[in-house]
Amino acid sequence: MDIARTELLIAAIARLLDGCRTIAIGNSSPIPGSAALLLRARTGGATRVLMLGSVKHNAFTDGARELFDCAAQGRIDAFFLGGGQIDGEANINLVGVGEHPRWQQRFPGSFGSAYLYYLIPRVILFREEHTPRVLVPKVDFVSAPGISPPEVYRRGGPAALVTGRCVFDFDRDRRRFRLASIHPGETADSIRVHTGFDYDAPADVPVTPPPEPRDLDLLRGRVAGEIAETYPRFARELFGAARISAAE
Amino acid sequence: MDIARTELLIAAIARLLDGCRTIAIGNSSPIPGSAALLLRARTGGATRVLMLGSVKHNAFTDGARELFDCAAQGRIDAFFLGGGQIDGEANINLVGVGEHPRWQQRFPGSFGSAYLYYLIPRVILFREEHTPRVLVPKVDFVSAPGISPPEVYRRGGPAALVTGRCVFDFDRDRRRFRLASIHPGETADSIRVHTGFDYDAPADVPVTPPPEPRDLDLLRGRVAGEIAETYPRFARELFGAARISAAE
Amino acid sequence: MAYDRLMQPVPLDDLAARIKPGLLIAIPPDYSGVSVAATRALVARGATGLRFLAVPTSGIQIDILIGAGCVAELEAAAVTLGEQGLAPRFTAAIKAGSIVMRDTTCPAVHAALQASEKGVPFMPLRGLIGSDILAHRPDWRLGDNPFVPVGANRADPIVFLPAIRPDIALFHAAMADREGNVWVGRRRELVTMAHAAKETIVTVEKIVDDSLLADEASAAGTLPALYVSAIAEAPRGAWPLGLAGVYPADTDALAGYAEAARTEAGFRAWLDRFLDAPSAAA
Amino acid sequence: MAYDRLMQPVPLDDLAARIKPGLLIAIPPDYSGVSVAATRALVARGATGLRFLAVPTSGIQIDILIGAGCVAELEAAAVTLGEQGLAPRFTAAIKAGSIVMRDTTCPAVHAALQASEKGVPFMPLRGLIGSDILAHRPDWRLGDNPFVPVGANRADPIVFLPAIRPDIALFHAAMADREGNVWVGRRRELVTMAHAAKETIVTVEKIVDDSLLADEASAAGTLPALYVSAIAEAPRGAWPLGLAGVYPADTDALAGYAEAARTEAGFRAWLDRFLDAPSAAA
Repeated sequence: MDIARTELLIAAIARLLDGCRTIAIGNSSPIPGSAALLLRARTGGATRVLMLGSVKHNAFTDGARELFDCAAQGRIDAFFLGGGQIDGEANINLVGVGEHPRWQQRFPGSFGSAYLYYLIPRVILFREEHTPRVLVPKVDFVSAPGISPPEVYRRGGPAALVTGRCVFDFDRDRRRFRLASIHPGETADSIRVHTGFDYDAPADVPVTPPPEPRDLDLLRGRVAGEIAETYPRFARELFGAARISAAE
Repeated sequence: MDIARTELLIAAIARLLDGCRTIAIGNSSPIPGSAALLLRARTGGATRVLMLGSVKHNAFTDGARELFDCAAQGRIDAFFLGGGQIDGEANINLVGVGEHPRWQQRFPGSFGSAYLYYLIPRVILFREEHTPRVLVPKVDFVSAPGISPPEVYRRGGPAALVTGRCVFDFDRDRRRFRLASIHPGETADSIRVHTGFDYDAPADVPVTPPPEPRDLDLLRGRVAGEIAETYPRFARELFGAARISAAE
Repeated sequence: MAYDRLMQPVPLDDLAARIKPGLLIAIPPDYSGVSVAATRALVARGATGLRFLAVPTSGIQIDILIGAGCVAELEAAAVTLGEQGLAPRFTAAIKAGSIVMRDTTCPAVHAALQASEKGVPFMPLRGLIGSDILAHRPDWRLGDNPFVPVGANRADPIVFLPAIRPDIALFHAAMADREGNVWVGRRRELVTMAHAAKETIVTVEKIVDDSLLADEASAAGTLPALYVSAIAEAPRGAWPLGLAGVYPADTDALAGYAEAARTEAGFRAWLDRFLDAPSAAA
Repeated sequence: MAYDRLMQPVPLDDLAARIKPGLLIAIPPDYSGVSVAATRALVARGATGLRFLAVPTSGIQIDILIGAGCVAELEAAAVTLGEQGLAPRFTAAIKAGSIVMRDTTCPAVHAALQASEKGVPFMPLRGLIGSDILAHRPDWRLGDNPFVPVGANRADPIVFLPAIRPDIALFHAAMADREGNVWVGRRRELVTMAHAAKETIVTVEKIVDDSLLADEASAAGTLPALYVSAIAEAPRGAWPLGLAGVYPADTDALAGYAEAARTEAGFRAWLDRFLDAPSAAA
């Protein structure tokens, strides 16, 4: 694990969550989870984090449907989705590459994306792998569309896409991504080369800023201990066992 | 309370429940409740009783909707309904006498009748008061209809009407009640006089049989103790405090 | 502390102050944790113009509120004092035409709240067709089941109930913890009410120090703080009704109410005693 | 005894014998009480032609069943071994075309089960429109919200999902009592599964003597015996998965499975060890 890079991603995502009161985190999402816990630490607990797989940070008591019902009730401000493929209109594919039903490559499946993407105001797409294989011109299967026609009930959708190379904002009116910042070591050209879809980019692309020192302290302290409850291996690799037990 | 009469009613109702595996009992129903518990005692516990208001005989753990969901799932064989008015087509009125919305006489309301009457196979109407005021030609408000046209989804409906004077069966094809038995002290004529709707009657009407001695033993023993949990006053008046504490 | 935030209990009157004219307030049945304490605070504040949804029935709570002139509208499957008979102030108000009453049936209330819980505009429900309840509900629609098999020689009519989204769910519970999680046990209609409502405000017997979410056993019967806007402590706050597993109903006090409230004057005298000191009303 | 009847536990193999070809079996996700014990018994019996509904996802359980040739059809929102990566036998079966796979999305599974729980033919659900999931589900219907206000200048399309009624709900729980009541805690998807299914069969860590319905606290997390057809005792019956509040997942054993099942031969060798003695498979 590239520690500095992972911490950069966490800080970049936390910035995108700014102002959210309630953030839900799906399964297998240690980096978004760390970002949400960082925001919570920074707001002195005012931000609520609902993290599947956690015991301490999971208030749900009505079974597996509660996350979905809760989103439909408008109680969740932000969520994360990934994608085996993601295209330039923010469509995501969690099912397979090739053709239905005998895919060339089969992914696990759509989970709740075909619902939550419509209902949670700020959905952040997160996929570390930034290659033309993942970021494609057109997904082979739309698990959930980035954009819906006006007659379709939709309160939410894509706000941004964070990869191992950069941050894109999504412009819902233009139905396109726009390069927002590139991580240290990348260039505007290197992003263009590794991205399979077309997107907007400003003339001068800022560099994704590193975590503030205060955030880094919170991350390596309180958040390290908190995320370790749900993602012990991730926390151990990123923060080291000593930090985690000190934080706990 | 007329003890012999109440025990007769309990036995008559228990007879109508014969063969039921699962019987639900609504609120404020000590006589139907006693009848269901009698059947349960008689079947050595093979009959399941779900009695609202009871702690010991109420297995529901999913809140107030579970009775209704459970009925819709087809898990309940028998239930009881009453009526401020009941007419000859087994329509029941639990809302009011006179005209909506400022009734001459307002009853509590329809409860779940507009649902359960359609879904539970064997619904037994029970109303002790047997007068032309209650048993009317046509109810002023249909809380729930006795009969539905064929296009309406309906798995259940009225099986019988038990009053303080007699037992009627209900013939769903003929859409009419038929006098099944009269309680001791009544005659075919006295029933006709006190009934506001028309009904069929055989030439010779049997008398409602008294409880079997074995049933009376169960009723005054085990059932007395069981019903006292939910209806202490009823049980005390009917069975006496000594019997109840002996049974408990 | 693993929890997101602490929730400071508020005084009962502050809690009642959140219940404003025109709001739709969902209240539970008599056996499920009725906040008589908040009812008293509402009456003491002189609340008026409130709209209530009984989930799915109500008793002494709505009768007091109606008698005290707090209620403009009511939707309920039934209003009754149970073993104590008819609800006298409700009955009087119907005759006087002083409240708007919408009759419904228990499962329709549950289903309409579940629609809001799931964020869908409606729920289909069996039964209902041919009932005069439906005839008096222009807000309900008779629809068709779209899943009738091809070739079936008739339609399958079914009622579509619009979602009900209460502004406030109001109830009384045995306990809350310091984060605002509320123990409801198996009274899960309270959970549905809270999920469906915009806000949930609760009175509790007591605040406990240990988190109700800390172990699987207590978590199973807990409404998470996520849904809860305000909590007030109100020991014996369901009295004269009971609270499951905590105290039984005070049947003498309920009988006393039923007797007193048979007349307007009797009700007023009862109410004065009730406002003066709740237990004196017995 | 206040309870209706005692429920005698059955041997695990008798329980598995109830699961017959063609039946639709609902199974929970990896975190919610998976009966790996019953899975093993099914494989040992050589079960074939089974249809599964994952509620709403599945992992090692369905991967074993697919690898062992027990599965004809599967409906799931996802199949994954989580941190251990893709489910290898599932992935291989998709490529081989040896199972019928119906992709869905989590809330659609919950809603379709709730439809059966409520005895309605369908449930409306938001989202879904524009997803290729919908495009591949001829059993789902695009309908219209009948409650669009008069004068609104467009329709409000919404998906209608047909009710799913499993023949059997199958899961593993921490305990049952002697009447057949089963403790599920806050894993309420198990309650919905049981309500929706015709029959529920359960393996449990242990049978306890005290009734789970005897007090409010334990009753809150209990599925009543009313819904339960058969129970078998199977200590550590979720292993190598975990059971909330009882034991954690055995990540080494799960990693061992993920590694072994990457090839058909590796899976067969793992399966032989698993059938021989479950813990030897680790």
